Amino acid sequence: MKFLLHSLWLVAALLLPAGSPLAQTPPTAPAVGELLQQIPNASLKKTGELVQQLEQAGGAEMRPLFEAMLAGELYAVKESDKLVAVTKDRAGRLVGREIFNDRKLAAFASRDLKKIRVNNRLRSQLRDAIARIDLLHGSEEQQHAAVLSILDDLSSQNMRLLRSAETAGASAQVQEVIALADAMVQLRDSRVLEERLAAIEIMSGRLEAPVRNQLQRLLNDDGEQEVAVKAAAQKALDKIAGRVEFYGQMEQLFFGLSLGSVLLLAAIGLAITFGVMGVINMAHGEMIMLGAYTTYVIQQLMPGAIEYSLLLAVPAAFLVSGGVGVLIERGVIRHLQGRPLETLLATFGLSLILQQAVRSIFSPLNMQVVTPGWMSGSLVINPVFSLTYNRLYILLFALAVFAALVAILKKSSLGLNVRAVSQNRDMAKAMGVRTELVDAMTFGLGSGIAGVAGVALSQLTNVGPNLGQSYIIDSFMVVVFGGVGNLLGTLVGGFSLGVANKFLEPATGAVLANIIVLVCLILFIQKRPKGLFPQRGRAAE
Amino acid sequence: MIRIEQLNQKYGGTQILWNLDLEIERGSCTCIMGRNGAGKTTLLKCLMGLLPASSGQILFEGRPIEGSAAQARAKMGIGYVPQGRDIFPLLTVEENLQIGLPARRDGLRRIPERIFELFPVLRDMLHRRGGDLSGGQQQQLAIGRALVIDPKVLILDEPNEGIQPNIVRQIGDVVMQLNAEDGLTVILVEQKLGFARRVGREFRLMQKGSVVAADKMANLDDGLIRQYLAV
Amino acid sequence: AETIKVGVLHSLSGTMAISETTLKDTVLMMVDEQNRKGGLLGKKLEAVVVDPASDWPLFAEKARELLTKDKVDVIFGCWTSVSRKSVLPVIEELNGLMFYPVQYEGEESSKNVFYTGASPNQQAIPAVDYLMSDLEVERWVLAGTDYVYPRTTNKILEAYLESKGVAKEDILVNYTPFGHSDWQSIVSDIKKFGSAGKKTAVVSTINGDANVPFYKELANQGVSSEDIPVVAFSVGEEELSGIDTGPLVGHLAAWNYFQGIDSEANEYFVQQWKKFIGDEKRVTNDPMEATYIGFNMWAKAVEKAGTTNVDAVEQAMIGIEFPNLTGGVAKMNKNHHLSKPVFIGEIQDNGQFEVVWATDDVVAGDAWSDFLPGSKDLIADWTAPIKCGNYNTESKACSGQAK
Amino acid sequence: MRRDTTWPFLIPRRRMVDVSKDIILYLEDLNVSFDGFRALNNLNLYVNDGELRCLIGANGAGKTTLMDVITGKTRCDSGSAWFGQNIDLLAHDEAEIAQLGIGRKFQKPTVFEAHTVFHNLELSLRCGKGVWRALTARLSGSERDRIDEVLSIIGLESSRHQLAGALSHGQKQWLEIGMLLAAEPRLLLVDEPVAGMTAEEAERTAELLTSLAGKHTVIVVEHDMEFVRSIARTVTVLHQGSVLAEGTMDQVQNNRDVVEVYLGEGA
Amino acid sequence: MNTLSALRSFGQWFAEFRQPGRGSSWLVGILLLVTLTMSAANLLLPADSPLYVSTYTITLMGKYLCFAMLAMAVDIIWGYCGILSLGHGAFFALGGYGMGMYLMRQIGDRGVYGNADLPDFMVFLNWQELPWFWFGMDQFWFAVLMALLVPGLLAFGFGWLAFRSRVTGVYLSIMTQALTYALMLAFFRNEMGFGGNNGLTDFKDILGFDLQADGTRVALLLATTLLLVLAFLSSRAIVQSRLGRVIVAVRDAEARARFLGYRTEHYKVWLFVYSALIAAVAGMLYVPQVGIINPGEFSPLNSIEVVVWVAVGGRGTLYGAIVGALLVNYAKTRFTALMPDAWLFALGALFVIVTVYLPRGLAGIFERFAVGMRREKHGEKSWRENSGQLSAGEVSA
Ligand SMILES: Nc1ncnc2c1ncn2[C@@H]1O[C@H](COP(=O)(O)OP(=O)(O)OP(=O)(O)O)[C@@H](O)[C@H]1O
Ligand SMILES: Nc1ncnc2c1ncn2[C@@H]1O[C@H](COP(=O)(O)OP(=O)(O)OP(=O)(O)O)[C@@H](O)[C@H]1O
Ligand SMILES: NC(N)=O
Ligand SMILES: [Mg+2]
Ligand SMILES: [Mg+2]
Repeated sequence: MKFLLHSLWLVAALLLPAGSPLAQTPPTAPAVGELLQQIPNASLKKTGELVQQLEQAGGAEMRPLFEAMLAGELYAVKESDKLVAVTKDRAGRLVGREIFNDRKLAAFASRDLKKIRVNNRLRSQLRDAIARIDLLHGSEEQQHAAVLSILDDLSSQNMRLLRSAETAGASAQVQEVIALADAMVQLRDSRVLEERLAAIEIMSGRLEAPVRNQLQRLLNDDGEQEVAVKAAAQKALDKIAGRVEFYGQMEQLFFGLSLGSVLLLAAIGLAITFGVMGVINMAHGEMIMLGAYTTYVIQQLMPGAIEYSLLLAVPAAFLVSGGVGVLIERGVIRHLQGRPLETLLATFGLSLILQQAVRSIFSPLNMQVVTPGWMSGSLVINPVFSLTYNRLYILLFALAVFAALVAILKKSSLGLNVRAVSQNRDMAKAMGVRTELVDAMTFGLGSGIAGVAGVALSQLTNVGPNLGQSYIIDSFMVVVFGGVGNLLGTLVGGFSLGVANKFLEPATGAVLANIIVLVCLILFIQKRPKGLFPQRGRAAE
Repeated sequence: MIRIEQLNQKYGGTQILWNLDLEIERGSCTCIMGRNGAGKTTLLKCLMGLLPASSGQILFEGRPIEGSAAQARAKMGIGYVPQGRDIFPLLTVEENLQIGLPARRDGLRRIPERIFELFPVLRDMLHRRGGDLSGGQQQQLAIGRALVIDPKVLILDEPNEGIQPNIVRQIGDVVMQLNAEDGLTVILVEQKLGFARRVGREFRLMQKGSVVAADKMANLDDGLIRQYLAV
Repeated sequence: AETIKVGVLHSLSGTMAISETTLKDTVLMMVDEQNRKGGLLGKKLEAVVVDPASDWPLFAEKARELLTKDKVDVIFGCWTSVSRKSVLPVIEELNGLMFYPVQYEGEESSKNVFYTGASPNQQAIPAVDYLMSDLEVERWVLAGTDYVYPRTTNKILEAYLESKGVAKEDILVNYTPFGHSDWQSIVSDIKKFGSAGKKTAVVSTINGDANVPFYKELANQGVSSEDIPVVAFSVGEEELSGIDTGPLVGHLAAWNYFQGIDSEANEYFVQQWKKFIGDEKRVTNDPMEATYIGFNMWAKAVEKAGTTNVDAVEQAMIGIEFPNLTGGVAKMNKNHHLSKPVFIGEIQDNGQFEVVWATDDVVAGDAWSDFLPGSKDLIADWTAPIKCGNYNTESKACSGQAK
Repeated sequence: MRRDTTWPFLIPRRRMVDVSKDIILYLEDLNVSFDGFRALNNLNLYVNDGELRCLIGANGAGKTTLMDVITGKTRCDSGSAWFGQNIDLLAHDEAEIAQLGIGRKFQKPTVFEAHTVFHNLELSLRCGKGVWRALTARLSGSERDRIDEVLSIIGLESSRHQLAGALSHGQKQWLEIGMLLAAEPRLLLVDEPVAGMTAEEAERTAELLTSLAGKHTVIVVEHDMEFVRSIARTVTVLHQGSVLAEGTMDQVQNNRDVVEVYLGEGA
Repeated sequence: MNTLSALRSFGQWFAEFRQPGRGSSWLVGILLLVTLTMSAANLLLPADSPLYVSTYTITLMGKYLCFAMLAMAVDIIWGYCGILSLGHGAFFALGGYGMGMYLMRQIGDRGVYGNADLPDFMVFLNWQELPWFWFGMDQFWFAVLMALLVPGLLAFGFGWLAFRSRVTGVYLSIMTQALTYALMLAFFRNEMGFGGNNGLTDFKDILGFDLQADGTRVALLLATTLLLVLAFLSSRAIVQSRLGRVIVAVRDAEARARFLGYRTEHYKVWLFVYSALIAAVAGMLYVPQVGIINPGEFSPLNSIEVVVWVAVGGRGTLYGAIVGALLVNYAKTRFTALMPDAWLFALGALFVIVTVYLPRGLAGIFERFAVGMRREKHGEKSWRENSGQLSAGEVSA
């Protein structure tokens, strides 16, 4: 049967008119066609072998095939066993294209296609193959990445590849890594003491993991007799360790600030509804949750524009949560004027209702919020220190939200009115302040900001009915720690709790770090019973 | 200017004001007096709209206002200086003054100079928190604050409580000046006879929630005082 | 009674609703299906649903309510081990019957409970075998949520790995609290641990909600499945439906069922589920299959016993076989655990799993782990003459049964 | 951190104040500042036992702050404050100072709003203030009489079962004075007692305070000059945190400085 | 004028009547009557009798009463002293753990591993020996002592620190929340030796009586009732004594109370400890009846829920707290069975409606009912609104 198909294909290939894609860009060796032909029906193991043969036979031209395979876009048309790359378009249709020339094909029905299975092992094989191809033919960046990945496996074959890349005229950056690879090989293979010491000199202070590992192995190797080499290796390793340690601290600081920014975002809306207005707002978490769900809905509404969805989600979430906030204020909170403790009870009830409403409308499952490309991945500063983009953007975003809020409260009359109303409602009325409007606007603002926080959190964690509950306790803690009614306190409070947590964590583990921070918080409040930045003056007594 | 008819007010079950009638003429300076607990503060709060009346009518410039909220009354031109001053303690002096600006009918959005002319001390204190001022300064601020909304009627509830003598004098002068020069109608609750006599031109005596006597200040004699003010 | 009552004891609110609501719906679907087939013993089935609200004492209270007030004939319920532990005394006291459909740590076998989820030897051990043999993993991160299932599983795995000659310093164990959401430091540690030049894998017993932020952090810090694969025991299709799986392709999970496995029965089941729930995008998962098997086995056992009497059904259950959705046949063993096949799947970008490895044969669920010192001599056997859940093969007695 | 950690039942009952030198209050070199603002500035003040001393001074001169220091509410930056010869006030907290026999009426009347007038007075009675005592305390006949007596003095007999929260401003003033009386302190600090009272009432208050002098020592702060004149024997004038003048009413009234900063021309 | 003076004198009578807690002896009567009847109906009647009360109901009632006791503990400090504790679940749970440890030790070698020295969870996590803090817990008296001592000392330590430093208002509330949250995280840790997330369960008997037996369950219910009544009476005695008045005084004007010579921090500390002890007793009674104690009981949301019960019932009245706890928990039981998918809507709506329309909780209606004097009720309300303003300042300050 297989044989039959095979021969049929061969015949077909021969009979194909000149316009046939394969005929137009024929893979260099005739063997390639045959290998390709085998892929659709190969086992995973067999596919691995095929890939290896394809690389040898087809060389750089196989890159699009490998890429498609790696991305899981490689399919075979069931009828013909012809290989195509298939992706989904915005409308969710399956569109195919020729592998080797990118020509568009008609849309497919999923039942006509068979996916070419790829597993983990195959994927790393493909990646290696692509790296090898890129080393010679890729862009500078691809080359750089390729050389780095080769450091792990300095086989003579790979070294030959490096050589040819070098002669093909690599950039300085690539040259440098190639030199490093050379040094590593020298250290490994050379018998000449000077050469080896020179190699270690080059390796010293490098942060690439294979360098460290090689040096470490060398130190652990009892077979290594050369004392000078060992001493030099130790020195080099110490230097590396020093730098790694430094970047480790930097990383921790970033982690801490990032955690702090999350705390700040979660707490900042509460700093208004609770801190300024005095409403013990147990539904604050649910306002965050609504913001996150708004993000989800926006992404559902515009599946083609995921990249911009967050930009749209921020104002949308502000409006949704803010609107709900205004409704809550008008419907419930307003009736509790002067009974601040009772707001706890009502808003607790509201939080239950909102949670269950979300469960009824969206199902109790987590919703999938996609991370846009520009928020994925990380800013690599060096092999041991990189900043993840989502955290970085959220950190900046938190600061921006904070600044905007401070501006609103300081510059607009709303800020002044809110403070006046919270200090003496009757007197504010007597001065012509529309206290009801101010209340609604303020609560709306605090809720809206919580919604905006929800947009950010949707990029970090689950978008589900329990989202709000996981932040409510931390939020209150941050606001109180900073000093109720003081926005700057919330900022400092959030960041210091975040950083403290992250610096403790390596030593104690996440749970214990959390416990220690809580206990310290309790003790701290004994020293400063009104938080970090207490209200001063006799009026505060 | 202001006419109150058959006003009744209750704190829940306890009735405080009983069928109270009161008339204040435009440009007058009326002093309301009565014993502790007679209901003076309650009356002023009803007038300002901070307490709901249970029945009765309040006319301001001929229009009934008992249905409108306090903020609306402020915009109509009723300025209020409450007993105990009620400065916004955490706002600066400047902010305390700015609060009332949007309520002005003439659209002015700057603190009028006139206020600093009347109370120069406020200019020096502009950036200090209201709550940190001394009692006398707070009182001046409270009056200044009420003047910011450019009122037609100024209501003062015991403005001299806890104020040093020279400032009491000063406040008296200012009130008289406002009344005489700016033609502001003034309603003043005052316990101290001396001050009342000096500043007020009319008086109303209250007892147990009703106005029991009303006349020119000159006619406030010992008999009335003994009857309604002595313990 | 005119109907046979089926109690459903799954949280519909609180933290566990996210997982358990699906199982409630599954049971309702099974009840519907059975009724369409004419019910059982000529009677209709009637589901009694209560909400224990992710509150453990409430689980016990609700179990008691189902058994004494509603007089249900069987209960399908619980997800977390603590909820099961909470209802266990009640079920035993009132001689109820419960089917527990979730993978768990083992170390238990009750006369009144049938465990249709995987025990560690049906999930964890095969997964580690796969990583060791196929991916040549030499360094291990055992990351879990700090509760009994991960603790026990990791204890078992540590013992197992050590027995396979893995050095202590090649094992990193890490526990995090429930709902942990800030994984920056831990992922960074994993990265460091994995950069020592040996192939490293993460064995994750991280619970439900903590997974989304965990995988997001992995993806963002650039830990790809080729560098450091993660094999999870608590991440199924449903969990993936809440994650953008693009960056996770290639990470692994070990289960006894995947939605993507081709079989006629499975196709029918998936279609039936989508129709029942009214959502084309809803997925199926392993605990659903476990519920499905448990329910059908119970139905078979009731028919075999000709009654819903708990003791009769319990005895009838043992030895009952029912086809898996993935092909092959599941069998209820004497220890109240199932024999089932084990699959390792790789996450695909459509949120489904691609099976990359499967056991040749079914694996019998082990109530007592052979790798824990306290339990290696224990077995469970609910047939005569042993008839107990913790028979010590050394002392030839049932511990703790001296009533 | 507080310096003592002694439980009330370990403290010797009611230490007697030693006034053998006839001076009950020594305040020396007191300094208090708030955020750099000097509220009290090297203040020195001595008060004789049984005296009725009037304290006047501009708004913000530091009168209330001075009382805060005496009663332990505010810690001073430096200086010393002795009650009689033997008791260092700075070493005690508010409750202890109150138990030593210093009573205080606040500028803004403060009463227990959720309690009736009667219970407000009961709580003020001079008796053990420990937790256990409070639990077992029963009102004795003489205590009941004392409360009735105070009620009639402050004119609130008819309001005895009214909640204090519902009293008017002036009534609260009276109640607070009543609470002071019930506590029978050795030294009374009275901050602006007649604010918001009618002239008539002020007169009664004056009588009351005068009658208390002798057996008790009374320090009165007041801005109502008529009232001060009616009770004053010695008057101390504070200005910007220190004593500006001290003497009889006449002396003070004719002091140029005092007239300038406080009384104003023509007062 | 005549009506006025009549009103006045009525007001006087009412003010005296309204002394906290007075006139609520009926509650004790009803409680005793109901539980005794239920017990008799459970033990004496055959199971098929229409009047038979099932063991399920008995256990449920027992659980409610434990919650009622906890609610009362919260009310004593919140309603009367103005200390809003958002962490009282901590004391409840600690009491519960004390009892749980005792019950755990009573299992002896009847655990699944048959290890007489170690509880099951220790066996399978390879613990070699009993941690020191488990010693003596097999003695009932010692366990009870510990179950009181530990929460008592914790409350004392926390209160001593906090009240001495004059931590008040929301700062205090959030710190109590931090306390219980920290304890929750700690008890979740398996290294703590309290069974981690699973907690303690699978109890067999108490004082030698089989926990599964109807007789034991009835006895536990009766014991709970009795202790609740005792706690109620002693709390009422406290709030009616001068101590109670000092406490209310501290709530409304702490500085004033201090200047009258009251060491207010001592009052607060002792009251806090007293309240914590009641919570601990409630926890001790709760565990054998529900059969499990786990760190979830420390969850801050649980503690907040207790506050909600009190608010629903009416804070500042002891019977209100009890009624609130009973009502909300009964509603929860019913709703979770009647409308498992929508009960949160109902419960949430209940909370919102109670706050908006019943400012003083159920006790408010009751008082209106009992007194029948709407006017007086309003009189008080207006005052309360004012005092609300005061505490608003306290919250935002
Ligand atoms: N919030 C309140 N609730 C109940 N009764 C109140 C309330 N406020 C005031 N009262 C009562 O109303 C009466 C009148 O009080 P009001 O404050 O108007 O008196 P006043 O004439 O201003 O007295 P004063 O000169 O002392 O300021 C008093 O008897 C007082 O007890
Ligand atoms: N807690 C505080 N924080 C900041 N400043 C304060 C504080 N307490 C008092 N002051 C300031 O100290 C000064 C003295 O205040 P104090 O209250 O003692 O004055 P007083 O003499 O009692 O005035 P009055 O007659 O108005 O009551 C004032 O300027 C006041 O603003
Ligand atoms: N059994 C579990 N997964 O808790
Ligand atoms: Mg008044
Ligand atoms: Mg003063």
